[in-house]
Amino acid sequence: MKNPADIWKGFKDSRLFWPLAALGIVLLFNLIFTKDFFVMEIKDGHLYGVIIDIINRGAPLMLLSIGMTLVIATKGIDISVGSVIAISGAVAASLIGGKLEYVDGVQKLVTLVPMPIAILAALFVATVLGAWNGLLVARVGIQPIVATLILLVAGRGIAQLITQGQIITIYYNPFKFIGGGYLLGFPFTMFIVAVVFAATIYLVRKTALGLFIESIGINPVASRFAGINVSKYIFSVYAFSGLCAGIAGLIVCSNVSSADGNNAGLFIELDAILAVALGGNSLDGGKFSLVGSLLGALVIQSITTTIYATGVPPEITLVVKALVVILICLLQSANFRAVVFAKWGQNRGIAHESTIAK
Amino acid sequence: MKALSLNNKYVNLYITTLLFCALFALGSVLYTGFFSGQVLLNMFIDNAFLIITAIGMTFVLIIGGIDISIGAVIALICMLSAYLLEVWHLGPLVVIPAMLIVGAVFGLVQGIFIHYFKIQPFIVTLAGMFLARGLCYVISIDTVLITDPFYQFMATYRIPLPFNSFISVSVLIALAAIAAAYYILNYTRFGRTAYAIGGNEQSALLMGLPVARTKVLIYTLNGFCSALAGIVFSFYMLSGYGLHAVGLEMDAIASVVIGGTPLTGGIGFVTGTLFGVLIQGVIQTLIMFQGTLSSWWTKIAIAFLLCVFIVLQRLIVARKESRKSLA
Amino acid sequence: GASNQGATKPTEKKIVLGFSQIGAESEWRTANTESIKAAAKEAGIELKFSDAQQKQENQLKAIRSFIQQKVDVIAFSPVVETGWDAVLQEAKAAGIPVILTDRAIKMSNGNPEDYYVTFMGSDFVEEGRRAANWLVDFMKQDKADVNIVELQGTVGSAPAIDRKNGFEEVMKNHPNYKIIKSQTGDFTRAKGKEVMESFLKSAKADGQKIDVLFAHNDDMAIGAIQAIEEAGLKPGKDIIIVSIDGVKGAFEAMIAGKLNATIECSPLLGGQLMEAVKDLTAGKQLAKRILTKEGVFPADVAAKELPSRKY
Amino acid sequence: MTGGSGFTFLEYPIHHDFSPEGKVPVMSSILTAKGICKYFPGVKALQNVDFELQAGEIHCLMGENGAGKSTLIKVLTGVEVSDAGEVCLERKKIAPSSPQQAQQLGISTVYQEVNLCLNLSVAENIFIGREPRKYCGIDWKEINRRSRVLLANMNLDIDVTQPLGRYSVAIQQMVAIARALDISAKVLILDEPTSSLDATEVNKLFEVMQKLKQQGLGIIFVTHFIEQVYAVSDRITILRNGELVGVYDTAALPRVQLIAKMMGKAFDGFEASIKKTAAGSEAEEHAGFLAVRGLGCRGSISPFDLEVNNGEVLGIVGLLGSGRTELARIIFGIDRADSGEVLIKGQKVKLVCPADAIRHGLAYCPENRKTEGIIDTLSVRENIILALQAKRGWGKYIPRKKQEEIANKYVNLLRIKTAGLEQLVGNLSGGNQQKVILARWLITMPSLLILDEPTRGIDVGTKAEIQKLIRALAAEGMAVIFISSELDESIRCCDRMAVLRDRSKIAELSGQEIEEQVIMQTIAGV
Ligand SMILES: Nc1ncnc2c1ncn2[C@@H]1O[C@H](COP(=O)(O)OP(=O)(O)OP(=O)(O)O)[C@@H](O)[C@H]1O
Ligand SMILES: Nc1ncnc2c1ncn2[C@@H]1O[C@H](COP(=O)(O)OP(=O)(O)OP(=O)(O)O)[C@@H](O)[C@H]1O
Ligand SMILES: [Mg+2]
Ligand SMILES: [Mg+2]
Repeated sequence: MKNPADIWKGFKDSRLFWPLAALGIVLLFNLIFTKDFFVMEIKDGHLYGVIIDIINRGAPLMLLSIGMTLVIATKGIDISVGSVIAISGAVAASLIGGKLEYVDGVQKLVTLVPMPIAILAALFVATVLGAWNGLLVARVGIQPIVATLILLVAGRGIAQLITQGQIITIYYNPFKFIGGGYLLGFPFTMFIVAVVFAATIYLVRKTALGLFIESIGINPVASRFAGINVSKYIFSVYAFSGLCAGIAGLIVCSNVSSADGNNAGLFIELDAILAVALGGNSLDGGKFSLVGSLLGALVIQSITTTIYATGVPPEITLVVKALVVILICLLQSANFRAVVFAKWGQNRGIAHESTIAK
Repeated sequence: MKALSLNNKYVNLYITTLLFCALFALGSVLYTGFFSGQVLLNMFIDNAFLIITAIGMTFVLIIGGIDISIGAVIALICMLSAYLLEVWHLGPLVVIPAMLIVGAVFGLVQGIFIHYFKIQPFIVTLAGMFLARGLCYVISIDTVLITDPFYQFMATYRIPLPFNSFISVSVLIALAAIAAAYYILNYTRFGRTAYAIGGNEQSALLMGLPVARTKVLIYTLNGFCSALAGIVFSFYMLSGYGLHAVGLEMDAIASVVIGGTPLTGGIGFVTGTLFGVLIQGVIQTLIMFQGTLSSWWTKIAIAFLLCVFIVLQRLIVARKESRKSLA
Repeated sequence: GASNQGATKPTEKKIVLGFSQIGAESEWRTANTESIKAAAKEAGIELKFSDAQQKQENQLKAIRSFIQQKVDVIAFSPVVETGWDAVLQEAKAAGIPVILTDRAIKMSNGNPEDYYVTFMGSDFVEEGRRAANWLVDFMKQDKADVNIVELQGTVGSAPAIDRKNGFEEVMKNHPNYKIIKSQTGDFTRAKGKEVMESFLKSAKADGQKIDVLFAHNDDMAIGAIQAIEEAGLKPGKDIIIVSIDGVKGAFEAMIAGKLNATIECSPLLGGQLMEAVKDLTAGKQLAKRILTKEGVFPADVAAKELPSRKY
Repeated sequence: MTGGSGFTFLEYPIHHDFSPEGKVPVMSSILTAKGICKYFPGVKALQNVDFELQAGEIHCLMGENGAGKSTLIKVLTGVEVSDAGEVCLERKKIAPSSPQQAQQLGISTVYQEVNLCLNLSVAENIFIGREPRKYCGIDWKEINRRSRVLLANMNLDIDVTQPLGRYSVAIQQMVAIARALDISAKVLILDEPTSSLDATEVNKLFEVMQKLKQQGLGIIFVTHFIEQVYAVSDRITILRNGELVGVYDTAALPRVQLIAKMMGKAFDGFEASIKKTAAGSEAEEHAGFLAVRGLGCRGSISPFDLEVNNGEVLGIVGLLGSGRTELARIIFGIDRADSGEVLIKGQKVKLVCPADAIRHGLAYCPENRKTEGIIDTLSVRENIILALQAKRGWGKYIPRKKQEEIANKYVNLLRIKTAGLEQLVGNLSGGNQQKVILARWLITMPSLLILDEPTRGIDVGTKAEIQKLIRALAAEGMAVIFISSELDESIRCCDRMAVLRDRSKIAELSGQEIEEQVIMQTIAGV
């Protein structure tokens, strides 16, 4: 059992192998082609470097992918997260207020509402919005993609309504800590992601929540018959996704010290879904891996950063991104590997023609 | 009993139609000039491309798949047509068939990835979307004007109808596409196999149906529809531009779903899809006639109307269904 | 009329203006909308406002619906130059004059000028030129090579293309100015910051020094300023920054000494537009091109200007 | 066909070609398989199995749950690709790579689970893939007409334009059979087609099978009902643990031996082992657990009264579609009742969803395991503990060790054949899936256990065990509602019976009345 070959095989068959491999390949590419990609230095008492940037910029995406993983595990989808990001940021910013005041040439820190309250309010609003999605999906029985489409459209309107279409700049410095601060030399966002991730893992793996969510995603009817309160869990999962988006919204907002109702989190839902899929999760629900999704988010952020670092012209960044995604997906596809590396995969089942004529 | 049960299959469709009429009536009461044939026809003229691409999407949703690349494919087709017409000076007789082939091949490749490599449709088409839009920018980041006389003719020619109203050629193309799709879905084995696959792919396979071929062909057909929509869109816009049709896939998906085709597959109506598009058209028209909403209120109002509509539809259907079991 | 407000007699039918706005993708655009709405109210013109959510399709629909509603004048800010042939022909056939704001159009057949009465608004290419000219002027004592990084707007969008072209047009005559890196920041602070972070690191890895940042709008510049500070450099000193638009935030940054100049691109054309509408309905001939009044604001005038900024 | 190693212990002489006289029925092998091996991770589903089917015979394929019957059928019809061995149809080597190809070659199959499309109409399910056409499209009128005829031949009169999903599993099964029968083929394969049919339907099916046999078709028939084997089959092939046991002439193989060969050990008979522990006296002292007054729902079941006592097994009998499943569902809170009330231990309760019912000590093992039972991509362990966990709520997670303990216990008790506790349930054989669901409910230790066709697709040996278990549970004081299409089984297990006809309860039988003749008469209403 302790045979290294066995361990390798077990690892290779595990769900996390290919997401890890994808991340490895992207990083390896950078090791070879991008100068100083892995260089880290200490600046102002904290770590500074490309890798730190990836973690920092990837934090909102990682948070979204955690919530999205659970939603997708129930056979749902949440395309409203980008709008929730915008709303959460807008709420926080408008509560904290946007006024630059100097007293004797020193900037005065003003808030309309104490920051903790503003943060809680933003998270509360985000959770309520998630719950609204949950209500439409679980109680009214609307298709998830359409139910969340409503909030995708309305949400951005609401965010703009809150900001009156302006970018609200936050001059209150402590707020900057959330998205731009450092703790023990590491970005604070890393700790936020770690806490949310650990809490979620605990909830789904150390309680029966994970089992119920997976079961609902695979066969909702049978789950109901087994005594699981299906709509309750579906509802909660959307609310949780809203909360995750809310936290992500605070990070995005704090990082640039401003709330932009128009552009914050624009199209990020696609990246979040992509992250979940690149993490080896099925978009048809069922078994899920949170670590995988986190890896998926890191892969996406690494690709983005790599594109910037290698100076790909903006006109062709999309093409490059498309090709990389296709490549990673192909690598993850067992069927593709079976075709290309014929000997690696074993042919089984309907989709295969060959073998029998030996 | 029988008459009722026949109705049941189309409950969703009837309700969609009814609610459409209600919305239209609401507009007519509220705003002067709303109640006119041309307002209705404009919904067709302005949404011809959406109707066509939504038809392709209907097929894809029926087999339980999804395609989010269509907006980008439409942009690519426009850009490519413009480029071939204006820079290579090819004639429309060459360009239009070539574009249809490009679209179909694009769909075919996506279908192969989805079926044979078992990559999830959402992801394949997401990559397809990046690729198609990226290719637009590779061709040109600026807009390319189409000056070809045939395209201009198609863009500006108005087929006169009685009562001083008119439609464009694109509307005819869209209507023809609906008729063709209706025929394919209801009267060909290919169409029926699509429903079977959506119902249960494994079962369809065990029933001896050509699952692989049908699935790949459906994505090809969808690519073809996107290309056709792209051509109609280039008649509409007379230009190629990388930012054309951004987010169109969501409009198309919403139209199809509103029209009674769920994302879970196995059920679907093209006529429903038509009404799904028109519902969105009427919502937009309502807001345009209203004419005082700020940008954000516009968004909120669109979403609100959509929400009211979907919830109503859902509740009525749910009630009908429960009543059915009582009958 | 003599005095605008008093002149509208109750019996006289109110002028109806249909205006199709691109959307609310930035605060600049919002200021533009506000200006038009306020001006219409003040001028006693009934405004039919339609927001296209950044989609040309929606603008076409809006213009069609204006024709259906038989408005007196149609005005719109085209999302792109092309694609207006059919709808403008319909407007012409219906006898409704059209005013363009922000951007000119191209037509595949015939002269576009036949289809609109006037075009008012800023000239994006000129803004790019002004940014470049200001920079060359500001750096004139510097004869050595100047390394510029550029934060572009959304790929394919009109301001991004035009501002880039205008900037490069001037720079052609100054071979010692080099654009060493250029990437899109999607006109947003967040992306501007992210891309700038990357620029700083890769420039360092390549052993280059960034002297100047040219951002296609102020927001990206504001985002980039944060990235520069986090990298331990002084924005405005170690790296000269010039951007376009002239939003409030840019003035604040200039006061703090972090931004060197902003090129105004004024969204406040409401008054001019209403003027034109009135002249039009009064049967006056309009100039084919009406320019908005805009300036260049270097950092030293920022403190004085800030209080008067409306957006 | 020269005797390979696998043929040495064949006890039945194989006829080659036809006899010179030409009068004796022509016996020629139509489908042969040689040396078939099929391995799944951790499971040897088939090992060097030979099989031979002759034209004009009905050939039973027998074996315990998980013996490899369905897998063999899947290999024959191209659903699974074998790891070794070859398949010949009429002496020509074939390698069907998909069911479609198998169908084109003339092999028509009904797979074990109903593999039809529930969203399509009944008629379409029968004809899809070979629709009659008119002008240039599908001729819907013709399809509906012909399906009506086909189903009428099987005594089924239903609206063929309705989606198939509206109907019960039994009906779905018959539609699947109708489809297979209508495909004019050389070989017909039926994998447990009768698992939820009752006697009348089965007889009808057998008539049709005999007719096809006369026409020279080769028919492979899989069932766990020993009676049915002897009623129709000519020969029997027995599999055990993926290996071939032998091929026998049905007439020459006594039942006891058949079972012994399937199980690999002597079987002490099932009739004797089940003794109704307390048919009369003891049961009286048990209190009534559940009482139902006038519960009903328009269109699904008319109001009925029902009482179930602790320690008693109450059978529900009736014909196909008589509303047995509906009765169970309404009690369990799956369907909402529009009249009546439910009393548990004399207390009025409202059961609006299964979770409520479970909280009150009810359990319901549904009839359709594929759509309502298994969670197919979860493991055996997870499937087994699911209901118990749901009952405890999400917070009180059963520790992994404990889960394994419980699951192991029931895997052994019900003899669930699985490669391990972490095997996905979807990979188990049909019968074993059924056992997993049974286990799921048994471990919740309910006060009232509702079993709807609990032994569907379960082999003889285990069936007897399960029946014993049910009696034992009742003896311990559990109340049981037992629904089964197999009358024998009901008679064996039940203390009391409620009889349904046309969706209403028409009678209750107990004591001496529980006897085949009486029940049949009550059902028929004579
Ligand atoms: N896809 C699969 N993956 C793993 N194991 C499988 C798979 N399919 C079948 N098996 C295993 O192969 C064995 C044979 O299964 P099969 O379905 O052929 O049994 P069966 O004889 O039809 O039983 P039953 O009477 O219960 O239907 C079982 O142990 C089963 O667990
Ligand atoms: N012979 C039939 N004719 C018409 N409809 C039927 C018939 N049999 C069943 N049905 C339909 O199937 C549905 C399910 O019936 P139900 O499951 O209650 O029957 P059941 O008594 O449990 O029989 P079984 O489980 O043996 O099929 C019913 O709602 C009914 O619509
Ligand atoms: Mg089986
Ligand atoms: Mg039943």
